[in-house]
Amino acid sequence: MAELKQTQQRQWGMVIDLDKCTGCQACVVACQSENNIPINEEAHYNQRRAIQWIRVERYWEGEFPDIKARFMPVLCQHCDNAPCEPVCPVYATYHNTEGLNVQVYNRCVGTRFCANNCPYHARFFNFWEPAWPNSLKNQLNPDVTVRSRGIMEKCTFCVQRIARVKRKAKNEGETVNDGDRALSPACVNACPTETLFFGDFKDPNSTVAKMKDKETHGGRGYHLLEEIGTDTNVVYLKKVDKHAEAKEEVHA
Amino acid sequence: MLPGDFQPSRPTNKQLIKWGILSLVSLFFVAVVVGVLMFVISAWLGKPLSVFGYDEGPDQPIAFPHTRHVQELGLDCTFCHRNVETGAAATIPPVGLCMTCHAVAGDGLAEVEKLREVAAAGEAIDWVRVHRVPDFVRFNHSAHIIFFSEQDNILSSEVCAVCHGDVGSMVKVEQARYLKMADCVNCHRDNNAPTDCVTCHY
Amino acid sequence: MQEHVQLNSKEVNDILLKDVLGMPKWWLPAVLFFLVVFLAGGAAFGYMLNKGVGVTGLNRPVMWGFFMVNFVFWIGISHAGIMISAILRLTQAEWRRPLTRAAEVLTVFSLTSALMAAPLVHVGRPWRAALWVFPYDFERGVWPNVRSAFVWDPSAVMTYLTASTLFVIIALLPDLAIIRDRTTGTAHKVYSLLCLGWRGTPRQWKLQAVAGILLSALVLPVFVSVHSIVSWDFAVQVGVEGWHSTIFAPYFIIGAIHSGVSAVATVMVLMVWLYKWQKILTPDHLDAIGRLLIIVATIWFFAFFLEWVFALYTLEDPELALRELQVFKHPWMALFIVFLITAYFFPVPMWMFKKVRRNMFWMFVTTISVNIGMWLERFLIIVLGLARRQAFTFDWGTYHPSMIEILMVIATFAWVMFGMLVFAKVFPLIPLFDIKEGMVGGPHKIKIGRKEIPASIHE
Amino acid sequence: MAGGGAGAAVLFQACGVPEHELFVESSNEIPEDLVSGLDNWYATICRQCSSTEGIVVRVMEGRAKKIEGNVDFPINEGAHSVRCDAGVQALYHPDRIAAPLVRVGERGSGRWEEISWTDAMERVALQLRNLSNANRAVMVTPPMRSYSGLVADRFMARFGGQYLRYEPLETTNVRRAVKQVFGQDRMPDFDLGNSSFVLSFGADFLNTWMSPVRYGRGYGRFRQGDRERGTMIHVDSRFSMTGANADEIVFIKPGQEGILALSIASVIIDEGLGNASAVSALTNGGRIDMSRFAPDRVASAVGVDAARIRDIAHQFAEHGTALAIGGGSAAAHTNGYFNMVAIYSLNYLVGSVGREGGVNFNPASPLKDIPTGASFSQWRQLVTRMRSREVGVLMVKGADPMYALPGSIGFREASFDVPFIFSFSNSLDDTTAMADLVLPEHNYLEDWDIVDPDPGPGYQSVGFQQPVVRPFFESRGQHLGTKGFADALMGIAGELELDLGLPSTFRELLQDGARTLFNLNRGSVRASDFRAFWNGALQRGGWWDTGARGGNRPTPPALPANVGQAPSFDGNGTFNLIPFASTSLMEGQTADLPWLQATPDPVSTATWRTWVEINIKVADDMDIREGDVVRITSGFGGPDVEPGEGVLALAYPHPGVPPDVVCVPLGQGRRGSGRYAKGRGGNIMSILSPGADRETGALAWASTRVRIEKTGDWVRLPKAENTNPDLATDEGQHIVKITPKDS
Repeated sequence: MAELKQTQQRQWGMVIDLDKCTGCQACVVACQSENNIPINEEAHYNQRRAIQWIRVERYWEGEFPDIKARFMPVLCQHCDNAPCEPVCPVYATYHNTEGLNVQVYNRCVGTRFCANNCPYHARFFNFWEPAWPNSLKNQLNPDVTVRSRGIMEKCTFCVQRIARVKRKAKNEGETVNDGDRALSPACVNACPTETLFFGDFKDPNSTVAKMKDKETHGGRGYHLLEEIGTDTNVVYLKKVDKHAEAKEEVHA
Repeated sequence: MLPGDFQPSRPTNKQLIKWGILSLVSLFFVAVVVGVLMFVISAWLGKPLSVFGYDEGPDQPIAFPHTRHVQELGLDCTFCHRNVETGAAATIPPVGLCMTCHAVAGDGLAEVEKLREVAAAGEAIDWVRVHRVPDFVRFNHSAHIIFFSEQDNILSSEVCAVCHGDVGSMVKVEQARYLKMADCVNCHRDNNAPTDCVTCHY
Repeated sequence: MQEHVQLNSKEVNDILLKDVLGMPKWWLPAVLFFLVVFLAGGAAFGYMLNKGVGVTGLNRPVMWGFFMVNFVFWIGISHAGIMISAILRLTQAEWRRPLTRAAEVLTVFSLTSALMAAPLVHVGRPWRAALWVFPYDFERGVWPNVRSAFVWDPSAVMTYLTASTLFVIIALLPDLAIIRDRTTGTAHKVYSLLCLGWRGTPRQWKLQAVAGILLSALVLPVFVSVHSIVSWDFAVQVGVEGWHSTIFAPYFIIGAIHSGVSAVATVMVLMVWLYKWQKILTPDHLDAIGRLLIIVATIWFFAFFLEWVFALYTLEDPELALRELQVFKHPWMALFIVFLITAYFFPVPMWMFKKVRRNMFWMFVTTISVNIGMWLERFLIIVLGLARRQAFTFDWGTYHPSMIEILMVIATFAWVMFGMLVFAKVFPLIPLFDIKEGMVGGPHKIKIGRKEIPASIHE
Repeated sequence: MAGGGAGAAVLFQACGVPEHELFVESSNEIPEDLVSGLDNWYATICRQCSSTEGIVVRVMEGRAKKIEGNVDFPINEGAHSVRCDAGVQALYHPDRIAAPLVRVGERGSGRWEEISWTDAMERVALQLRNLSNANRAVMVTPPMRSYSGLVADRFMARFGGQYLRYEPLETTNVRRAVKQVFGQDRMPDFDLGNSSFVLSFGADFLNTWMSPVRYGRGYGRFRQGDRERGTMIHVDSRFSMTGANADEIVFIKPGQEGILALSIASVIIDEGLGNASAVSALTNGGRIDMSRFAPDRVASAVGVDAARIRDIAHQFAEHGTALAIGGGSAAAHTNGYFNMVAIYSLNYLVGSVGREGGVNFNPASPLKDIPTGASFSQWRQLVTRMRSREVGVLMVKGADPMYALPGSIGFREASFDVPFIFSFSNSLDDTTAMADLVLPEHNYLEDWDIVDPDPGPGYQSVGFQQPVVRPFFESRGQHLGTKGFADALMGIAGELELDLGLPSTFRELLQDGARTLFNLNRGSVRASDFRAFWNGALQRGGWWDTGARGGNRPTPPALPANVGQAPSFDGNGTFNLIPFASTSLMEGQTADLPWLQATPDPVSTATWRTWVEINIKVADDMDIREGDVVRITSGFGGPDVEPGEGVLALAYPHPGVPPDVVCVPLGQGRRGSGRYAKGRGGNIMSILSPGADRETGALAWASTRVRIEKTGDWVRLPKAENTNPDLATDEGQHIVKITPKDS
């Protein structure tokens, strides 16, 4: 992995500032709309099979009246040492040269091995055939494969947008611009509070690389479940709560 | 268990004939199964075998002769398939584009009359698809056209033949290349194009 | 052996071929019953194929449930065959003789059951499972991922299945010739074909014996690898803390032997009850199995204990959470208690008593109990490993099997019973030649300490 | 290929695998030739909710695919709310009405027949023409600050009927208070981004209140901008999403927000922390005795510690720029207007009126003819008129009063006394279902308009809405399909030979408006000729002038002498009921869209159903578990809801709700609105008490007291959170890491 990381040209990643996230769910629906995610019906929630490539988790802290709710957007962390990758028997998921953890739908047989092994629960299985009324199919994004049942799916960092921008840049002889909104995933563009930042960690001038550099060295940056050693490409910035007790940081 | 229990006997002539016929019948049966399997497998891997007309292109609602338009009139591919240099799809021209010429040209030809009827009714033509990749494949025409035309320093319309064969000489368009994944991947390897799955599948 | 009734060849033939050449009254209804149950499971599978995996109770995060539990369970049962035939053969345990075939046949059918459960039934798109099981995909340059334990699973299981089938066939040849000689018409022709021209010449006997020993030796690594690989399905998962343990391979193998040998004992009791073979399957055999089981069960329990020590020693939150879930949370708590009692604390003390070891009924009860316990063990490892309270308590989930899953699990049991019964109708379930061979050598005994135990003969 | 496909198909047909899975692995049935074309992004305006957000819509081969925020547009600056994205589902909704419908069965029976537009317009015109008195026509729309609103306004003005604007959770009290305190007709802009302290009362402004995306933009900068991290204290009687994001949430007894604000003011005044001139002005030169609001005297009444009140007052006064915002349930009491006056007056004390980081004022729109009408609350009079058959024709557009008016007002029952109701609507919502004639309108993605954002960004701005796709039902021909509301109304006016004093078509009207802007020759779009201006404005999605800011800083008016009244409550129970707008469904306007139904509530994460938030300990005492069906009764109800029957909702034991409060989201419990909304959950509005604000008469929708009882049924509450009874907590902070200091 380390060699691959050095030779690859790009390293797409995200920075999520938890101090800004309000839990408004705009990213969730934006993702749903962009990526042809099936409608999560009531039964899907009851069966715990709802599909949300990005989801906002809410954790309680304390008791009434000193109660706090913490919001946390969680999506595929595109780990460099992804636990999901080595377990897939058919190579339906693998790491590409741009740091993306890719899911190849047509290859997937649906063993769900990867989903078990994902510490972030970022992988979603199509237990049912997705059903849209015919007229709603007009809205489906033609750039994204419509997954049938029996297939694992997860956040792709909107790879179709990256591909489109890269193709356009190549055809027109330009370079891929870090701040290009056409490049950013749908969730990043939707976020009202600018909680999410997307870019190339390999490009030292990109916003995310600068933020990562600044925040992971003594700042608020951390990786989710860092102790597992998955080496994720999503950097979270700690929530600031001036009433919180200063927690002792344990670094291994 | 005593040794010598088993006494093999010589078959009679009658038995031999019976067995002979039986084996012939089973041989025939096996041959049929193998033939069918070969057809299915070859169809699976590439184009169907060229028997019973399985390799021919489909009949179109209006018999559009590419030969006439390309070879005799010298039209460029991109004249009708306008989107091919800029977009994912080459796009079939709308009826209106046909009518720019056929409003006047081609009087008396049965197929042109059909076209005019369709145009007058304001309908579209349900062309039968010849080349098709599955839904989970994101093929982009523009990327390929630009790559080959720059690499080989040729016109866009000369690139089309790489995959589609010499459509200009086809009366009925047929699939020239297998267009299976192996075909794509081999070509990508030969041309140093990315073979990352996510190039085409997302 | 002490209570061994001396039989002559004819009596052995009569006893063991009675139900091959004839048909007990209960046979047809029983076989039909199991067939119907199996077909009901097949119908459930058809329904699932049509509707999708959604008809199961699986969810996020419990993506593996009854099917995977069943897969591991049947792989475990299958370890009986090699344990009895190969290991006991190589260690020259005399008492194995009447049990070998039943154990091997049980292996074959439980392996097919396992194969049904894992690659075929439980994947989302079974029609594409070939991509996983067979690396046919030359042209695209995309091969199966050899890093995945799931690629090694089918190959290990298939190798094991092939070896076990060969084992059964080789041991069957002399017996088939005997049946051939006692049948007429079509049956005669079929048996003639099947026995591959066995004439009982010294050369054939020699080859058969050598093949048996060779297979025994060659299959041993497979025996170890199959369940190791199955355990890797779990042990390599860093994402599931409860599974991520180095003890898993030996723990799974010894657990498999525990459940497998118990299952053989159960089958043995059933053979005595159903086919009245008490003259051949004597309490001596049960006694021997019972002693073996005490050892196996205790090693298994030690491995189980070690796994807990490994888990608790680190005092990591996720591990503690899993153990808490297993031991203190309803309804898992009840399952855990049942598991402990049935898998160890009930049977093992019982086996300490000679009276129990030599009693058909009590051995039946205790060995069945072991398998109930071992099924629960797999359930508690697999499902609770996934349903554990983990860092993302927001996504914490639970699991309830659906009727479809329950039906399909029952169907695999019916399939094994159906297979065994049909096999017993067509072939002798106890190797005639082996029994006779044992008789030729006579009941040898050797003294170890103060004890006299049945000795082996040289083949 | 064919052979293989066919072979496999035959093979799997027997197993029941749908053939298409073997072949294309997709249920996307759009012909590929159509979908793989070029995409375009068109700028327009989102009309899914009342805040005006600029959006760009991705259109491919005539189909709208994706909605994103318009980066240029000043209100939302490229972001958008959860509701915006679902606009495409409204456009392609399977139950959208595709042609004018006329009722054939009993009223409300749901039997309809399609008729042509010509026929429909003639029928409407006939009904209007036959009215004995023009005053007997009533039109109800949501507040529309747009040219559509202008057409409606002009139509009713010229025709002579009554024009009512309706919003389910009224903002009348806030707007009246803003008028009183700041002397403004328009909602001001709150400059959160530059503020260092925000004190909010009841307003769920990050979620649903007023212009949440704009506030969200500001909130992001407020938290982690280029200045010091701001502090936010939220005062509320329920645990709202905004409260969850505050640094401190202060739970207060319902309706006491104004008194708390006055108490804070009294501390500031007492300790001389505030702006002296403002103090003097507000207290009318000391004539208003603020000492009766001293923390020690009001602490027990408002339910907040005196020390804490002082602490809040200190924080409020001692931060550089502090901002006080009020609204939502704080404004929905019988003393709501006074609450709002007290709260907004606080801004004067710390001098944050009309300055950066404070309250900024929106200037008047450059388009003078856009109506500024706010919601109007004369529903009781209207019902009386309907009952006495004084209303002959009821016209409804995009509003659903039969759904969201309290049942006790009896609007739905009274509608049986109205001879003719017609409705402009996309879907058969509750009101439309009772209509005699349904005129299907264009979706906003198919229609033109010019919109005046309210609240605006603090400077003049205008949003241009353009059709990004051709009408979806265009294929049904010109006699069927849908029509734009304004076009249709102008058509009816034509039938009636009514002179609206407007150009003949709506588009010309819009172009006249645009010409006004063009002639200003300033702002974001300037062009040498009008055509270029028009195209430029459409391309950018609007016109705005950052230089044209709000007028003079207002001087503080004295507090009304009777400010500080206690609220009164009505109902038969002990729990204060606080209804709240759902994050995704708002007050039910977007309940028909499956994406929004499936969007989890931020705090409870519940979806698809109506739930009731009860304090977790209280629920425990009452032996109520999550998913228990509880009956909520208030003693009120309408003809449809027997008072004893109440509303059924699923219990959600909530760790953050005060023990004496229950909260229920709005949006569900609809009788119509298509397959995704119909018959789902309960409508809490139906059992509200008809209480009203003493001053403004606005509906006091948070002043009902209810009783909660278990029915014994249990239904699983569909939610994104785990289904186990344990609360999702992160004890070791493994997931959400917290740091006490900003880095």
